[in-house]
Amino acid sequence: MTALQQATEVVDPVPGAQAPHLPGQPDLVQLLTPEGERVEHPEYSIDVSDDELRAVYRDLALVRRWDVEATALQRQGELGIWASLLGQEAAQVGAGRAMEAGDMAFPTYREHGVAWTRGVDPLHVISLFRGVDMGGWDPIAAGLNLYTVVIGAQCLHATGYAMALQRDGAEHAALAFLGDGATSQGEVNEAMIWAAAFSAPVVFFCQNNQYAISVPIERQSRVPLYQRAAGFGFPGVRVDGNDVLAVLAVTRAALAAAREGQGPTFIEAFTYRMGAHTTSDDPTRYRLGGELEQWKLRDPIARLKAYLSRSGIADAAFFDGVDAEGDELAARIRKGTVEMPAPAGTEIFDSVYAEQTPELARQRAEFVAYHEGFEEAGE
Amino acid sequence: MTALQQATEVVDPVPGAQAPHLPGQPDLVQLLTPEGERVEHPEYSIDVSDDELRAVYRDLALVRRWDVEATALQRQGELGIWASLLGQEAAQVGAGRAMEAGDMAFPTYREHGVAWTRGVDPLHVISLFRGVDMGGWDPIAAGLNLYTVVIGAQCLHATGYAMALQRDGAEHAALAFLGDGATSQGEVNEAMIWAAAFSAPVVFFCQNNQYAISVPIERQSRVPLYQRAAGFGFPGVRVDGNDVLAVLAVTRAALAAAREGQGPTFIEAFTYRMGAHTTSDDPTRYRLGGELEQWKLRDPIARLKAYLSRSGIADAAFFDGVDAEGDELAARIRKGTVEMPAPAGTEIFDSVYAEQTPELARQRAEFVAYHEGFEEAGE
Amino acid sequence: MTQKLALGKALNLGLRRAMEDDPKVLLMGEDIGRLGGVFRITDGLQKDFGEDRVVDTPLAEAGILGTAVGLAMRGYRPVCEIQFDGFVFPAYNQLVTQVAKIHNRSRGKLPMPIVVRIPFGGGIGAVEHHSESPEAYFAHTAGLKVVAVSNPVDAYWGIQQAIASPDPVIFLEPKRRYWEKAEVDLDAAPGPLFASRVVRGGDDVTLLAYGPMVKTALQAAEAAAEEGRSLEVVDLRTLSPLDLDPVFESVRRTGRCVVVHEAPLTLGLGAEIAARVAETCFHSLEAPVLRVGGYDTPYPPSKLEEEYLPDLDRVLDAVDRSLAF
Amino acid sequence: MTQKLALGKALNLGLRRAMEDDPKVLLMGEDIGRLGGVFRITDGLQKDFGEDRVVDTPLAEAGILGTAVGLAMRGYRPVCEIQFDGFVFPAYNQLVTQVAKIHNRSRGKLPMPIVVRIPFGGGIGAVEHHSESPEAYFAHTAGLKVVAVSNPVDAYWGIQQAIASPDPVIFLEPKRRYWEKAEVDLDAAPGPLFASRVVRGGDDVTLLAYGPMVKTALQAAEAAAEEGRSLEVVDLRTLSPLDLDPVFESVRRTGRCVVVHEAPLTLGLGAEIAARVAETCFHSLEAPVLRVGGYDTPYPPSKLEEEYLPDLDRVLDAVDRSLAF
Ligand SMILES: Cc1ncc(C[n+]2csc(CCOP(=O)(O)OP(=O)(O)O)c2C)c(N)n1
Ligand SMILES: Cc1ncc(C[n+]2csc(CCOP(=O)(O)OP(=O)(O)O)c2C)c(N)n1
Ligand SMILES: [Mg+2]
Ligand SMILES: [Mg+2]
Repeated sequence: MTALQQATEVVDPVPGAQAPHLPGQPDLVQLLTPEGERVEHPEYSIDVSDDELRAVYRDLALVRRWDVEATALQRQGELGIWASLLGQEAAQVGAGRAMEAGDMAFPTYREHGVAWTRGVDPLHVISLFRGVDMGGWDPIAAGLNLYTVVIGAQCLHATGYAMALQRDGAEHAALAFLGDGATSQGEVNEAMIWAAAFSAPVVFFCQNNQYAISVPIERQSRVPLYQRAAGFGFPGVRVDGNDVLAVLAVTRAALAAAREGQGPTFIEAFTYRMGAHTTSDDPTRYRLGGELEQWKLRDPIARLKAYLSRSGIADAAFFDGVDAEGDELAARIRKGTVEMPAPAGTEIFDSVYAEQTPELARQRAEFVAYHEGFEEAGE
Repeated sequence: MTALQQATEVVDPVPGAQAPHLPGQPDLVQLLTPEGERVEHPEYSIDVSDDELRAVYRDLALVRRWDVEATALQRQGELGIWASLLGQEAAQVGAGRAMEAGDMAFPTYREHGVAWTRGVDPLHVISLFRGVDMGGWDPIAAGLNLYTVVIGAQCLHATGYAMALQRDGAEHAALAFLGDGATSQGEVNEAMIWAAAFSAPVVFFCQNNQYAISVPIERQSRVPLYQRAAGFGFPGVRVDGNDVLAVLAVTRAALAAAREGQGPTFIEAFTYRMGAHTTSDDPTRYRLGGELEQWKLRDPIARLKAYLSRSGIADAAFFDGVDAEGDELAARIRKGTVEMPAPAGTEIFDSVYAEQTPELARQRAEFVAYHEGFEEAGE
Repeated sequence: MTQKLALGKALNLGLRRAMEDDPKVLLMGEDIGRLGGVFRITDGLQKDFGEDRVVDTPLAEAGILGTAVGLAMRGYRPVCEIQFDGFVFPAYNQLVTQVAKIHNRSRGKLPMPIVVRIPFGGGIGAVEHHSESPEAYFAHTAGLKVVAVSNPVDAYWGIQQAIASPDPVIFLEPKRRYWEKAEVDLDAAPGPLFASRVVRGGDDVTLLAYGPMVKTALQAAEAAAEEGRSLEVVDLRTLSPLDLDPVFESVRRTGRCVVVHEAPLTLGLGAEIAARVAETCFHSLEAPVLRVGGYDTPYPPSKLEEEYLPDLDRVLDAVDRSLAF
Repeated sequence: MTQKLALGKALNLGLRRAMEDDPKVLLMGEDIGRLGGVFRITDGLQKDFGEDRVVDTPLAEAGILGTAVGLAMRGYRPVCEIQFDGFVFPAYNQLVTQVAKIHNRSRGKLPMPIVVRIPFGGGIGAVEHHSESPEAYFAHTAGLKVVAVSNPVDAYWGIQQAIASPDPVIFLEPKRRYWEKAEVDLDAAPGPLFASRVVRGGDDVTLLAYGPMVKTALQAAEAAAEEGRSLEVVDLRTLSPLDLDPVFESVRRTGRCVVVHEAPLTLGLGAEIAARVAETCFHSLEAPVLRVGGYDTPYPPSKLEEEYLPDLDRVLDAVDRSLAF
C-alpha cells in the first residue's frame, strides 16, 4: 500500500459516523495529516518551537502511559473503574496546552490529558477512580475544576465562571469540556445560550469521539456538531481531534478571542475513543466492524512521532527517553495507587457543609462511638 | 403622512427588538403588508377563497373580543388572572387554521386563538383562569393539549406525540407552541434535538412577541430565533406574525412537510404582545417608549380588514355582523363565567390517580367527614 | 432605628444592605432587574447596583443555578430568585447534584455560598405551579440548608444571614405574607438564622409551624386561648438543619405536639418532626405527634385552595384530637 | 413453570413478556438498544422488537420523560430506563410537574401509564452519582406511585404489573442485587404490586425494609434468631402508596419497630413510617420507631460506602436499642 493509498484509506468516511474529511477540506481544520505531514490551513497557522513540539510529544506519550497503567490497575482490582482516554490524547493535550495560567478548565470524567497539562498529579485523578475521594487536587490553584460526572453540568459552571471573569475584569477564559453525547443535554444548550447572551469568555470544547457509551453520534445530531453554535449566534469550528497541532491552534485562537471580549466559541474535536467507554464497558457489542482499525491508522501519537522523526526534530534517543520516563511514571502511579491510604470513616461527615450542622455533628459522634464500640469489643 | 411614509415608519426597526424587515426582505415571510396590500413571496404562496378570508377575519375579531372580555372579567374580580393574546391573534389563528383534523396542538397558556380554531369553548379556557379547573376540554378530541404553564415542557410532549404518530403510521403532525423566552429552556432545546434525531413530524411554532414578561428578546438570543433550527439540522423560517396569511401559508407548508416525513420545522412568528404579560403585570416598567405605538400600526386585524375592504371581499355589513357576533360572544362568556359552578371540594382527590390509592381514599373520607361536621354544626 | 415594613419590602431592604456590605453579592433571576421581580422584591436594585450585579437572566432555571456555581467558584455570592415555587424543578439537577455536593466533593476547597430565594406556598388565587411547597425535597438533600421566614423581621435579617452563610441556603419566602407588616429594628439582628423560636408560650399543646403557617398557628393559639386551651407555638424557621431542642423542651412540658405545613402530608416536614419528637420525647408524649398538611394531591385549582390549605379550623381540630387522645 | 433467575434476568424476561402481551409497550433509554443497557436488563430486546419499540435515545433524561408523556397521550406505555439513580434529576421537572400531574390536570382524560425504571442504591463500588437512593423525592410527589423490588420473583411480576398500571410508576431496582437468584414461577403472579409483604414471621421487633435492604434485614433476623430474638421482617415493596396495614398489625404484636433504608435519614421513608406507626399504634409501642439509614451526607466515595450503608450490625444495634428502650 502506498502512502497515498494509506492516507486515502485513513481519511475515508468512518462507517457510522459523520465522516472526517480530506485534508484541506475547509470545515475540518488540520495541520498534520495522519501520515505526519505538516499542512497549512487558510485560517489557522501555528508557530511551535522544536522544544515545544518535543514537549507536546512527551505529554501525549506520558498521558497514554498513565492511561494504560490505570486500565491495568483497574483490571487488577485496584481501581473501581477507569475511563480511558485512549485515542483522545491529542485533543486533550492540545486543548490543555492552549490554556494560559489564569484560565480555568471544566473537565468531564475523561480529561486526564488536560489534567496532565494543568500539572495535576495523576494520583489525584486516580484517587477518584479508586474511591478514596472525589478528586484530591485544588481546583482553583490548578486551574482545573474537579471531574464532573453528571453529563454536561460543568458547561454551566464554566459559563458562570466566565461571567465572573468578566466582572473581575480578568483577561482569562474558561474552557468547558464535553462529549458528543453531552450536546443533547438541555443544560449544555442552556450554557451556550447564556454564553451568547452575556458574551462570556468561555470556549466549549467538544470531543466528538463518535459515541456516547454505545450510542453513535447520529442519534445526537444529524448535522456536524460544530454547526450547533451558529444557531446560538457564535462561531463553531471542527478540528481534527487527532491532530495535536491543529487542536492547539484552534483552541488558542478561541481562547484568545474569548479573553479579548469576543465571546464564546464551540470547538468540535473530531476524534475517536479507541478503548472502551470505561472498564465496565464492552465495545464489541456496538462498534462497527473495522472501525477501530480505521481509526488506529489515525493514531494521534503515531502521527506526531512520524512528523518529529521525519523532520529530524526528535531522534530515537529522545523517544527512548520518553519511553523510559513513561515506565517510571507508570511505576510511580502503580506504587502510589496500591499504597494510597484508605480515607477515615469520619470524612463522610466533615465536608458536607462549611459550617457543620448540629445534627450532622451528632451523627458523626454516634458514628465514632459506634465504631469505637467495635474496636473495644475487639471486632 | 403619506401611505408610503407610514409604511416605512411601521416597518422601521422596533427599538429593543431584532427588527422586522421591509416587505420582500427574504428572511421575513410576508403576504400582506401592514397597510393591507397583498404581496407575493418567492417561496410561499397561498390560495384562499373569499369565504375563507372572511372566516379568518371573523376568527381574529372574535378571538380579540373574547380576550378583551376576559381582561375585563379579571379586572372585575371574576378571574384570578388572564394572559392576553392582544396583538398575537394573527399568529395564533393562522397557525391554528393551518392544522388538519388529526393534528395535535400543544399550547402554552396564551394560545386562546389556537383554542378557538380547534373549536374549544372559550369558557373551558376561562375556567382555568377562574381557578375552577385546569382546562375543562378533552385534549385528544379537540386536538389541543391542555395549557402548559411550565415554560417549554410541552415541546417535549409534542415531540413524543409526533414519535407516536410515526409509530402509528398516522399522517398527522404535532404543533408545539412556545414563546421567545421559552427558547432558552433546556427542555425546549432537547425537544428540537429529539425531533431532529427521530425526524419526528412536529412543528415548533414560536411566537416571538419580543418579551418574556419584562425581559427583551436580546437576553435570550443575539441572532434571530429562527436560525436556531439550522444548528439542530432542520429548517427555520421567520414569518411576519401579524400577517395571518403568511402565518397560514408557512405553517401549512411546515405541517405538510412533517406529515410527509420530512421532519421538523421551526417557525418564528415575529409579533408583539400589545397588552401586559398577564393582568398581574405592569408593562410600563419595561416597555420602551413609543414601542407600543409603533406596533399598533402593524395591528394584525386592521391589516386584514384593510385588505378585505379595499379588495371588496367584505363590506361594512359583514364587519357589522362580526361586531354583533362579538358582542353576543362577549355576553355569553360573561354570563358563563359568573355563573360557572364552583367545583366540589372532593375534586381535590378524585383524579390524582387512575386507580385511587387507599391512603388518598382515606384522606378523602376524612375530608368529607370533616366538612360534614361543619355542616351539621350549621357553620 | 426601627421601621414598619411589609415582609416583601423588608426583603428588598435586606438585599440592598447585603449588596452594600459585600461587593461580591449579586442577584440573578428572571425579571428581577428592570421589572424588579414579579413581586417587586428586587425593586430599584438594578438601578442602583447596575446590570452586572442585578442580572436579568435568560429564561432557564438550570442556567441560573448552574452559572451561580461558576460565579461562586470565583468568590461571588449569587442570590438566585426562582420566580415561583413550581419553577424550581428545571434547576433541580444543578441543585441536588452540584450546588449541594460541590463543597463535599472538593473537601471544602470550593464553598458554595449560594442563596436560592423561592416565593412559596399558596393562598394567592394563582394558577397551577404557583402555590407549591417544595421544602421537603430540599430538606432531604444533604448539603443544602433550608430556611423559611414568617415575618418582616426575620425576612430582613434572615436574607442577610443567608447571604453571609458559606453554605447554600434555600430561602423560602411566604408569598402570601409579602404584604404583612411589622416593626423591624434595622440595627440589631434578633438571633442566629439556623434556630427555631418559641413565638408564643403555652402549656397544653406544642404547635409547630413555619413560613406562612406561623400566622395561622398563632391565630389558632389565640382562638384556643378563648376556649381555655394554652398552645405553645414554635416557629421552626430553619428546616434543614432542624433545630428541635426548643421543641423537645416544649413537648416534654405539654406532652402533645401538632405540626402544620402546606406541603403534602406524606414525607412533608411533619414526618421528620414526628419521628424525631417521638424518638426524643417518647416517654413524655401523651398523644402521637399529629400532622396537619396539604393533602397528598397536586395543589388544586384556586377555587379549591381554601379547602386544601390548613387553616385555623383544621389546626384546632388536630389540637382537639391531640388533647382527646 | 418455574425457572431459576437472577433478578436482572427476571426483569429482562418480565419486560419481554410485557412487550409480547401489549404492542403499545415500548422501552426508551440511553444505551438500552444495541448495548442492552449498562446492566443488560434490556439485553436482546431491540433485536427482537426493533428500534421503534426499544429506543436508544439521545443523552437527555428530560427528553426521555418528556417524550414519554407525548407517547402516552397516544396510548403508548413507555418504559423509561434511567441509567443510574443519580441521573434522574435532569428529568425531575418533567416527572414532578408533568408526569405526576397530567392525569389530575386533565381530570382523568389523559392517563399517564409511564414506568420509570431506576437502578438504585449503593454497594457496587461506583463513583459519585451511581449509588443514590432518591425514593423519598418521588414518594413525596403526589401523582406518582413508587415501588421497590427486592427479589427476582417481584422483579419478574412487578415490572409487568407496573407496566399494566394506568398510573405512572417509579420502579426502583436494587442494582447490587441484580445478580441474586431465585426460583420464579412464570405462570402465576404472587399478588398485587401495591402491597407490602411479611417475609419472615417474628414476635419481638418488627423490621421494615425494601429493595436492597430486604436481604440485609433477613440476614439480621437470622443473626438475631441465633441470639434468641425473633424479628418479623416486612418487605414494604410499595413506597407510594405505602401499605402499612400489615405493619400496624405486626407492631401491635411486637410493640417495637425498626425501619431500614439506604437513603439519608432525614425525610427518608423511615420518617413517614415512624409518623404513621406512632399515630396508628401509639398505645402499642414500647419504644419509638427507630430508623437505620444512610447519614445526612452525600453518598461517600466507594472506599467509605460500607461505613455509610446500613448493614447487619447497624440493624442489630437498632434492634438492641429498641428492645432496651
Ligand atoms: C445526566 C447523566 N446521564 C447519564 C449518565 C451516564 N453516562 C455516563 S457517560 C455517558 C455517555 C457520555 O457520552 P459523551 O458525552 O459522548 O462523552 P464520552 O463518554 O464519549 O467522553 C453516559 C450516558 C451521566 N453520567 N449523566
Ligand atoms: C419554568 C418556568 N419558569 C418561569 C415561569 C414564569 N413565567 C411565566 S411566563 C414567563 C415568560 C415567558 O415568556 P415567553 O416564552 O416569551 O412567552 P410569552 O409569555 O411572551 O408568551 C415566565 C418567566 C414559568 N411559567 N415556567
Ligand atoms: Mg462521546
Ligand atoms: Mg414572549
